[in-house]
Amino acid sequence: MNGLMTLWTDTGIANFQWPELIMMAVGGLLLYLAIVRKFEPLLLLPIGFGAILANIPNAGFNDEGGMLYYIYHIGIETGIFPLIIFMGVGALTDFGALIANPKTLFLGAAAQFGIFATLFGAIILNLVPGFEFSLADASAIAIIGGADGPTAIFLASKLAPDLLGAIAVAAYSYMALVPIIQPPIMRALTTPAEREIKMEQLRPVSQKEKIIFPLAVLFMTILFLPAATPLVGMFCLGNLMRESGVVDRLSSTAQNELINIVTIFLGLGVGSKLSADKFLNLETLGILGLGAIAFSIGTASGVLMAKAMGRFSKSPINPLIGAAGVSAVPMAARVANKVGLEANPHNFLLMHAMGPNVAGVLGSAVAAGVLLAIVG
Amino acid sequence: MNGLMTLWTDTGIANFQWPELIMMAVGGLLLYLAIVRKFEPLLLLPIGFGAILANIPNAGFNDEGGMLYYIYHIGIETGIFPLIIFMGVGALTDFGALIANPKTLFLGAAAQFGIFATLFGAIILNLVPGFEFSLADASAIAIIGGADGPTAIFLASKLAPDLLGAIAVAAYSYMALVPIIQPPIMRALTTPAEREIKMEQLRPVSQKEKIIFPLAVLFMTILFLPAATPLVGMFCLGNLMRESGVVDRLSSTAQNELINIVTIFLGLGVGSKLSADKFLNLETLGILGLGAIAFSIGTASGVLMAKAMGRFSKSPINPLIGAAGVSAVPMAARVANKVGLEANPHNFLLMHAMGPNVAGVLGSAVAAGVLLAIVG
Amino acid sequence: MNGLMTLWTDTGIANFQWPELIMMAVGGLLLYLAIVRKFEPLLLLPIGFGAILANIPNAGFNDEGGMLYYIYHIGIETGIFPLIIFMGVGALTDFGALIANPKTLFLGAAAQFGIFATLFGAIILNLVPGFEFSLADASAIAIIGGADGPTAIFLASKLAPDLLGAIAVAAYSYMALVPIIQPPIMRALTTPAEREIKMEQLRPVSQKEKIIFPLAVLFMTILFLPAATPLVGMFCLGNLMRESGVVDRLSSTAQNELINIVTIFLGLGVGSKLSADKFLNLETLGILGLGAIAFSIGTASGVLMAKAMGRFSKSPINPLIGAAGVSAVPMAARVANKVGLEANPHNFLLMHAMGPNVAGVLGSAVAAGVLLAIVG
Amino acid sequence: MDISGSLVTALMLMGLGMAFVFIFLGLLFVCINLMAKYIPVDTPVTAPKRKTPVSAKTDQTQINPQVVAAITSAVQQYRKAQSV
Amino acid sequence: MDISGSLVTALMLMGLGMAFVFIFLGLLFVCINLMAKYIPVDTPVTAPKRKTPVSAKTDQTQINPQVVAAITSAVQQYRKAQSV
Amino acid sequence: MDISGSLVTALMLMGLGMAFVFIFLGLLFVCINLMAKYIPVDTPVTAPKRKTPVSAKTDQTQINPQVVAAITSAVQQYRKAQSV
Ligand code: NA
Ligand code: NA
Ligand code: NA
Repeated sequence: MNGLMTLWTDTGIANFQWPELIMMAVGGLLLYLAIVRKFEPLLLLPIGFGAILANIPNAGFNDEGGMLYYIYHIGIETGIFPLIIFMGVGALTDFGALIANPKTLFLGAAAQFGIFATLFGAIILNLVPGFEFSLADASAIAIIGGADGPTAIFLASKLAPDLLGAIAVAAYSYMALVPIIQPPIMRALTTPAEREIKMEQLRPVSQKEKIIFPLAVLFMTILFLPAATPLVGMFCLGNLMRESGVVDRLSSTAQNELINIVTIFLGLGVGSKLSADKFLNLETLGILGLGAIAFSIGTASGVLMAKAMGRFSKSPINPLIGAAGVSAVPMAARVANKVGLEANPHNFLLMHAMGPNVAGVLGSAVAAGVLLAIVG
Repeated sequence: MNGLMTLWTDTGIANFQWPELIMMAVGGLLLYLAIVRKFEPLLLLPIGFGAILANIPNAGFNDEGGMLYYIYHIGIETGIFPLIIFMGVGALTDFGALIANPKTLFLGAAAQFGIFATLFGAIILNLVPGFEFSLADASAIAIIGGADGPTAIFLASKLAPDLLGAIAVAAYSYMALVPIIQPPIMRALTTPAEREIKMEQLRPVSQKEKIIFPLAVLFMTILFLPAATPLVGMFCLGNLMRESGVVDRLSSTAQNELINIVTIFLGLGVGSKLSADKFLNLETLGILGLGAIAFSIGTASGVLMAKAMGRFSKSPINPLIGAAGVSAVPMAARVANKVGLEANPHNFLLMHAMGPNVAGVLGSAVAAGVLLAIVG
Repeated sequence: MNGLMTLWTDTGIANFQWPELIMMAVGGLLLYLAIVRKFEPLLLLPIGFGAILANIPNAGFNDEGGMLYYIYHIGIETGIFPLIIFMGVGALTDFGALIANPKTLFLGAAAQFGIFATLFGAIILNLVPGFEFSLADASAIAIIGGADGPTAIFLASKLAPDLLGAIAVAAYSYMALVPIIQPPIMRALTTPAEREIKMEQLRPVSQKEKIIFPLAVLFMTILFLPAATPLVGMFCLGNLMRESGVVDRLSSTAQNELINIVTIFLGLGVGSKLSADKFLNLETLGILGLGAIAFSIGTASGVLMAKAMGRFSKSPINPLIGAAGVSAVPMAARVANKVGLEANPHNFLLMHAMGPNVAGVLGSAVAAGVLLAIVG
Repeated sequence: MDISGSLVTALMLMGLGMAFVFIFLGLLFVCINLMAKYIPVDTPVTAPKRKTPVSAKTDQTQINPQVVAAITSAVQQYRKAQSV
Repeated sequence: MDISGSLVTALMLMGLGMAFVFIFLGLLFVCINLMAKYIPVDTPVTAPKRKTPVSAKTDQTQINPQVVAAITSAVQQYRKAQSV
Repeated sequence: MDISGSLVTALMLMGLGMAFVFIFLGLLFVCINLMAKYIPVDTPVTAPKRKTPVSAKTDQTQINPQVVAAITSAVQQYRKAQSV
């Protein structure tokens, strides 16, 4: 009967406590969003599953020797997993549209205002009793506005590991919500006439330009912002492998098997940070609120910048593509295309929106570098 | 001439001792079984090769800094490799046949009697002078009856690492021998009329059921047996990735590249435990004998359970499918099908046998959890 | 303004020093060779990129916690990465041509004279003031003559880690330069009549022979040279997986995804050793010079051996295939074929040159084992 | 622990373990039956359609009968035309 | 640090950060324009041609219209022939 | 160690190393010849048939001539039909 007692005292039933139950429900919610709503399932499914595993009483996934313990400390604390993912994203990214229309770089820059405004907002939130975000916390939260998963996870793992779970969940959730968050803002800030603007066809881009581009980005990061070189460097390595055309088998592996393997473990590792004591507090609510604000401000900044640039530009600029500057590749570009089609069913903005879209990736990596250099 | 002496004193010839030679021969035998006899070659080939490497005098594969040392301590001692394999197996498993005919769960349960009877047998064997199996040893040996490689390796790495090599070799060897071990038992326990029984066609299973199933399994494991959540959790993660349909690239990677990579290293790591001092002793003979008993009892229990259920069931049950409850996926199901075809050349039992077959995987994972919780 | 100062004092501009700038230029040169000149791009591209990253001031890639730090210490210092690559190379190698014409083994043996002559040369170079190669250094440098990347990296990581960067760069650069280095030597040592010699068609080789071959190689390494078993063992494992035909999915993964993943990280890790203090010194010049000598002597030895063997052989031997004995698979075999076609446009030597080519891989692994056993 | 003690423990483990396995899989049996009862089968998924890595191939196989027939006939026509 | 101090720092970070982002991407703008000016476009690469892993599929897709038409017609002919 | 000592060691290594390489590969030569003598060649394996990852592609390539011819002719017929 001793054994029976051991089994019983071991069961989840005998050990459940409310906080863990709630966190498992949060994990279940993430699975629901991933599977039924198809919200960024590649990450939210493993994150949700990891959250459930991490909160099982007596299972010890997060204890030394547990599987999630190894995944987190080996892959996320070191920054290795987000960097490998970023290399894969680089290998998946085509900078052609940006090189053909480099003005869109400024749209990608403007949209980063979402990050820095949110940083300010997070500090202001400290006025509310119960919130105590340090500057490092505020920076890690603000990067949600960059709408880039690996960048957010990398920065959070360096500046505010305790908030990593909430930040990653907020980042991926809002990236999935881009089709809901962005259109009202885009419509509010533009006139129908502006939304109908047709843009000139993009010039062809030579392979040489595409090869030199990642090297130029790396070179400038080295010159001006060494703190961003892990992120930007791995991204440029991936893109160089893609564009150079001489290491196709490496590029293909980086885009497929390698990024897939790491995605599974990155998701589980992020999920392991969704423990009750880190997640079930006021700060998480603050993070979710600030994240929504960050996306909204970023969208608005991009659109307004596009309107301003349209005034002075020789070639016409449809302000909707400014919204794609937050990145959330390629969702935000598709949203710009869709809202554009509502105004004019013959106006395809997708390729034009890819420019600010990929510029936004660079922009938020640069912003992350600035935050790492000053706050880190 | 100094150098010549160094070379000579280094050679295998000058350092061979009988135990290591014998273990290399064992490795060679495993290679023969894998390549010529096609016995579970995916694992026995790397295990055999690892056994040879591990026993080379002066090569130091198992010493600190040696390759097998790293593989074993990083991947097997931590349990990471068997868990990743189990995730891949989950992604490869279709629970459709089980969901369509849930009664077969009881066949998968009954076949686990092979495990627990063998546990008892291992303790009895202590009466023979020379055997001294602790309860942990006996549990790790008994799990061979689960006919599931990753489960056996995981449990042995936790409860009896010294016996890991012999246990893994026995488990995979007997899994390969299923077509030889099972049919006589199946024929002895059934009448020709019983073997001819035709079963009803399986109902179609909706995707929703297939998605909810792994979550239900996980949920129940959390409630009743947290000790089994590493195994069951990773298995369910793999199956959820497969069935959810939203992360096809992750599921595909888990089923192919990731499981392949880990299989190579798992095999080498298991082979590294086939060292002379751990393998060349009476206990190994005991393990091999107990393993054969475990498979036989499991097979018999499954068949008898199927006969008993057939008495009370409205829809007919062919008792042969009970033998598939030991798992050894999909070999045991194929054996059931083959023995059935001998009795009636128009009676295809394969799909019906897949139900108890995959139920057996869950059954032995649950049994492993019970053993871990009480003995571990 | 504090933040501005932080940013500024952090920039590359404010911290550049000449040595690091030069090393980044070296990295850029390697990228140029890889991308524009297509010199062994699979390795020189990541090596070049790694060299740039490693020399960024204030980025800390090589410091504890930096990405290259982890890659180097986990994958290269342990020898794991070159061994995995060697397993993949084994899975990619077809020994058919060698088994069909085993005499070519002696060509692969003769070409290793490049290694040992260079070892002697490196010690002689100590007579020049400024050079101080230890015997271990000299051995690691000499292995460049083996024309095998993974072997060179493995040996250098064990015997002379400080020289690893220069040695790997020299090895891969000269392997890419084989079409430039070898033909003049081959022409100088042969008469047009010799270059026109037609060889007999190769006999068909059975699968059994191909399966036994890697096992025989392993067996002899165990008997005579245990120090070479890590290299030879992994190579034979890969080849056995290929030829056994029973583990096709493992073989395919070893040849593709696994070798690709490891190649990316191996390249980055090697690049991380291209730091200014280790590379910008007289020794590097010595290594580059000795490497060129090693390739030339190896080529000459192979050709001369082939000429000598041709005198006594019943079946005719074209001396050009001796040059392929340095390995540099499959480049050197292609060069032999090309130079042969110049002499006789109907004489295809490619298959015949594959024999010495793969023999050269075994030859230099054996040579590496001898050096490890005596010097290591 | 003496052997008889171990034997008792092993017997206890046998009973407890088999009971647990049956209870666990029995509850799963209940779960599946509840699912079958309450989940509408409006979208019956025929097994081979959704399996990811297989699907690409399977789909091609499914096209096969038609395509093979088409190509076979085309080849035959082509050959006939050539042999004329 | 008191809140007002933090707020000042945050404001400073906002200005500095946005300035830096704009300067950085602005210099990249200059770079790209220089590239466009000095790199001859003699070999314009049409996007879908070089992408490695995609290429295999894309190429197939590019053949598709013709092949599909061909196979469709062949299938139709075959069926017609059979239904006769 | 003084240079002349090193030189002697290096020379010794050269002789020993080359001897070892030749002996090793020479024994392998003997092994292969024994294999050739005693292993029946009843099942000669034509090289390209078994190579796993390549096979898939090779097989497709092998089908190609026929298929390509078939499809080409079908396309031509289709085009002719359309241009009418
Ligand atoms: Na962004
Ligand atoms: Na089982
Ligand atoms: Na070589």
